[in-house]
Amino acid sequence: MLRGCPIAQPRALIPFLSASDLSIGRGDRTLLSGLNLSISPGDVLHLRGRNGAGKSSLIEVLVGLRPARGGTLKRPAADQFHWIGHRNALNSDLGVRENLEGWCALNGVAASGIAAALERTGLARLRHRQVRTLSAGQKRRAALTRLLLAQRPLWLLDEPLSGLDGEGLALLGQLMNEHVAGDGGIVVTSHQSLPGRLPRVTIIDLG
Amino acid sequence: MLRGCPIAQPRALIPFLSASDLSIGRGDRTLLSGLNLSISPGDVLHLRGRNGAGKSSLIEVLVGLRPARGGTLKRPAADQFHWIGHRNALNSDLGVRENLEGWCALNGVAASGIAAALERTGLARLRHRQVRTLSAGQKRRAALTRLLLAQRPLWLLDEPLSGLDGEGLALLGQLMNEHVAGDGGIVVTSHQSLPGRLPRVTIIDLG
Amino acid sequence: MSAFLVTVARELRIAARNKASLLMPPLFFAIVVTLFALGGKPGDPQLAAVAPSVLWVGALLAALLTLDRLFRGDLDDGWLEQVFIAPASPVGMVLGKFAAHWLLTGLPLLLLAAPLALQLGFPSGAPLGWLLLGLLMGTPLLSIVGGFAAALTVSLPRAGLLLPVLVLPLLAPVVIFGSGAARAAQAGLDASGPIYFLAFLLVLSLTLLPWAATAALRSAFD
Amino acid sequence: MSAFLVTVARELRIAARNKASLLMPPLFFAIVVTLFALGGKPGDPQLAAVAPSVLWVGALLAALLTLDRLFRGDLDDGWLEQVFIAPASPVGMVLGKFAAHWLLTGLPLLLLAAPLALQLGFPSGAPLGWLLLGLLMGTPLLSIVGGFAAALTVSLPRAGLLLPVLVLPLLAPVVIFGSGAARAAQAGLDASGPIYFLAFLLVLSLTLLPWAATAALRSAFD
Amino acid sequence: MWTWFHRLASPPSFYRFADRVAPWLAVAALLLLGYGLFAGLWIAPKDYQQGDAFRIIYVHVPAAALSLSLYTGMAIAGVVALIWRIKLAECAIVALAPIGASFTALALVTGMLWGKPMWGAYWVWDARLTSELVLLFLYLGVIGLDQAFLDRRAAARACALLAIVGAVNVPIVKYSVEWWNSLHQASTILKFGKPTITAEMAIPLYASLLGAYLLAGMAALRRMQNEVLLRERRAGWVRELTAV
Ligand code: HEM
Ligand SMILES: Nc1ncnc2c1ncn2[C@@H]1O[C@H](COP(=O)(O)OP(=O)(O)OP(=O)(O)O)[C@@H](O)[C@H]1O
Ligand SMILES: Nc1ncnc2c1ncn2[C@@H]1O[C@H](COP(=O)(O)OP(=O)(O)OP(=O)(O)O)[C@@H](O)[C@H]1O
Ligand SMILES: [Mg+2]
Ligand SMILES: [Mg+2]
Repeated sequence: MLRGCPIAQPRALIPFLSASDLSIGRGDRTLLSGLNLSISPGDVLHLRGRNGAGKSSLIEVLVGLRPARGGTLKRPAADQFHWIGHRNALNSDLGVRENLEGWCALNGVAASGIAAALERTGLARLRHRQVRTLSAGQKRRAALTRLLLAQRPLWLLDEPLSGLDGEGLALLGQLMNEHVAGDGGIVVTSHQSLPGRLPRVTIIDLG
Repeated sequence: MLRGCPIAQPRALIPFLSASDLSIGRGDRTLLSGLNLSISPGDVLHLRGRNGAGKSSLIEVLVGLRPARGGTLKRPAADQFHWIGHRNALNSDLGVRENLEGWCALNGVAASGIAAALERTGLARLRHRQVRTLSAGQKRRAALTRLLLAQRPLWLLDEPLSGLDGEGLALLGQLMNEHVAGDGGIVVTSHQSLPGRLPRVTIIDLG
Repeated sequence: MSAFLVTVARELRIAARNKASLLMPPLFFAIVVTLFALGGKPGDPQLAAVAPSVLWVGALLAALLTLDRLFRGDLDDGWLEQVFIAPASPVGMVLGKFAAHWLLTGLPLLLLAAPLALQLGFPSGAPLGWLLLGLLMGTPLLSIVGGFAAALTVSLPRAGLLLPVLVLPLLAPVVIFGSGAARAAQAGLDASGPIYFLAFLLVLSLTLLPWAATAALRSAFD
Repeated sequence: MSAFLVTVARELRIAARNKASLLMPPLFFAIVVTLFALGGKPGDPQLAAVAPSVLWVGALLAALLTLDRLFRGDLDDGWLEQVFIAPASPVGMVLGKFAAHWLLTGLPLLLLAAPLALQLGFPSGAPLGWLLLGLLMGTPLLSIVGGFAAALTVSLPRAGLLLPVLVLPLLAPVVIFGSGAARAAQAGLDASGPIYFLAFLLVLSLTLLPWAATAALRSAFD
Repeated sequence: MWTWFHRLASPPSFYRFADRVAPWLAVAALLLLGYGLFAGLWIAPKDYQQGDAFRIIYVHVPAAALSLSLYTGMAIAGVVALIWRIKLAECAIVALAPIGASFTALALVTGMLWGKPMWGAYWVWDARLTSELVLLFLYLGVIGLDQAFLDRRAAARACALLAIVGAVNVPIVKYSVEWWNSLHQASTILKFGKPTITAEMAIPLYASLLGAYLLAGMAALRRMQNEVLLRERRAGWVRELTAV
């Protein structure tokens, strides 16, 4: 490798996140071990596996919520990735917009993009509705709206499709397409196949 | 019709549930109105519709959790149907089997079938695990196990596929097939298409 | 098995999951009594005079602190809905909740009341008997009336202090009569009047409140 | 905006959703004082003597009854996890929670303490000043120490009474010194000793407990 | 009669009915209260024991009587709302609570003001006074509960249940003076049979009592109208009404 000559290294080769020989456990069981992965710009990593294989646990390790049991992990900085877990992280007493405003403030992001983002995810009319009164799919859409509030290169999405209707699926596919086209990376778990036409999907089957 | 001659009426014509001119609302909005439906033995009613169309609300009205805003509704007796909602109705501090035992006792059903049912849904090894420590799909499987604990002619399932892996999907398809073959009826909401090869599916699109 | 027995068994099982939690009510009670004793002037000989109030307020607090969660978990995880569509009557479930709440907080406290009262210098013998009889009538009342208020507020987001604000006025008569009976007995007077009144309240609330609480829970689904 | 301000704003907003909930703390205190008065002999002229204890115990109770939910909702809906992966420091969030809890329960009490104390016959002037100064030091302590205990128990299924059992011994010194200062002032003695001690406790817990609570919350994810 | 009642129970006809009746109630209440208070505060003779201090009775007794009557009314409306599911009764519960709370507060304040000259203290922790304070808390509890719910029907149902259960306190307030040896004076005026008070004092008292009832009735009708409008804001007849 040519030291001191960064231009020689194509951009796509600097991974957002890489793990080698990772092992992951819950309670006193080891779920996964010897796992190697890396996500570079333009990559989509589709984690699959049976219920209980450890997909959610793996993502939680990747975002730093849970320590790995072994191996090395290079994680991006906190403002370099989005994570949407199983739970929507929406307070049911607050309105949709209020919830997103809180998230923006927490992340030091301008709240001015909220209106446009809600328009995109089809929640513009519901922006003042208490989250408590949303349907399951509407809540999921509200959670996914966060992806649009801040431009972050890496997305880690845990079952983002769950509860979405056909239109929601198409929308998410489109968002993922755009993100990847803009040199973003995505790690996503889903039992369904991914919507949209993503160019470079690597499927990792956790068994 | 020949009165006093029940044999003349084919069994399939007595519906488990029928509604006419039903209207349904949440808060001060009316979601659906003028809805007619009926489920007879062997029928599968697949409710579809965009997020927030009112599928879950409709099912909750059908099971009697929520009053209809108008119309007439003939509902089956409490021990004639199963209802599995968005939420799993599992206490996270109790074990899987304990949870199901509680359900059996509440419904006056023998608990002896639990072991076999858990075997079928693939949770036999996890029967003593606290529900808190299950993965999302494992929880959903535990909720669906109830369908096997009591033979009830009508099933009302709200997004039963959510969170299930491929094997779980196949299993659910098989269960629904068997149920319909045994002259049961099913009302199910799902954004995905239904698994299994169900003979008589009516799709109702709520818009 | 009726919804009543199912619910009692279930609640006790959940409590048994966390064995240490069974020791909490008596521990809490003992701490409150100690705090009261400390809050007064140290070494006050008049502790015996306030003993009934201290015990009753302690019981009230122990009930209050656990009431908030009585139905909340079941509402959140969807169990409550399953109970309401089940063939069994939901009133049985509500009664079971009340009974389990009493078994887990009222009863331990009742068992501990005698030693604590003596500790505070409350006279043993007949007065103690009246004090305990009052608590025997009154602690189920705390569970029932408090449980009713918990059902009323279960679907509210920030009930926070609303639950105690609803419960305390409703329970004020219970505490007044209960500690009144003990004080009367302490003073050598007849304590049966307030006790009869407590018994009357107990019967009244046992016949009415489970239904009222069930109605409140049913309306929580919307 | 830092996690601290975000959290305070968020909590106040949630509270403001239900305007009536803002009135609950004063109402709660009024009821507690009434109950105390009722629990004692009717028409007891010695209420003034117990005024400090009543106010302090009332503050403790208001804190206890609202602490259980301090972090639970955020843990259940996944917000807590979002805070921990955000660029901002989670300690700010914890401090914000403590501050909002104090604003919503401690501050109203503080504002109400003077009229309530006078109502109970507590002498106005310098003694009242000491009482209020004590509460000014002590109510944040209740929120901080109590909030730490809430963080410790947030992931426990049936924390119920565990939280108060943890909190009460930790807070007993606060209540004892706080009401001690007021009683000393009432008796015309120097009350500055206990107040200094409260101030010391406040500084100590403000520097240590937010970090301890953050660590406790982090371990709640597993 | 029954059909008439049914027709009245429908929100639009109630609204029009209330619109017609409320002004008359207001006028009658004004006249009665005006006479009662004027006659009581200026014309009636001084009490031989209490001097002028007794005149507060013309405010205190009506306020105290209404505090109890309104709670009873609220509980009855609660029963009606729960059993027959009549919307108007639901509106009545939430409409009556703030009125009752105000009268209770007024009874407490006038009682305290009266207590200072009579008993030498604004407040004593005696059974009547304390149970009246508990009544205020119950009213405030109903108001708080009402405010806490988003859905109006759910709010009304919860308030109905609380109002009914809280009704046990009403007899305690009413008979506290007999059950405990209270400082407060026993029932004399509001007892059936012979009142033990001279006619010159009594007639203005009855006038202001009746006036207070009419005033409360007027306020209740108006508040119920508001509640009806709020609940039916999407209905056609309300749209028509607000369009004018
Ligand atoms: C805060 C203090 C007080 C409260 C809460 C209070 C409350 C009440 C209540 C609830 C009633 C019953 C109304 C009814 O039966 O419908 C009442 C009646 C009355 N109160 Fe008071 N009161 C207070 C102080 C006083 C004082 C200081 C006096 C004068 C010494 C007084 C004189 C009366 C009289 C004369 C009646 C009418 C009794 C009757 O003949 O029925 N009250 N008050
Ligand atoms: N408590 C409530 N108050 C007011 N509106 C509500 C309430 N609950 C739900 N809604 C609204 O009612 C509509 C129907 O909700 P429902 O949950 O039945 O939808 P759904 O068809 O099941 O949607 P999904 O596909 O997302 O599950 C939604 O638009 C929702 O916003
Ligand atoms: N707190 C815990 N203690 C012990 N085991 C746990 C705990 N939490 C989860 N597990 C176990 O860890 C395994 C992995 O769970 P995880 O949620 O990562 O699965 P998943 O692959 O996301 O499954 P799903 O497809 O159902 O979402 C499961 O077998 C689960 O039972
Ligand atoms: Mg998962
Ligand atoms: Mg739905």
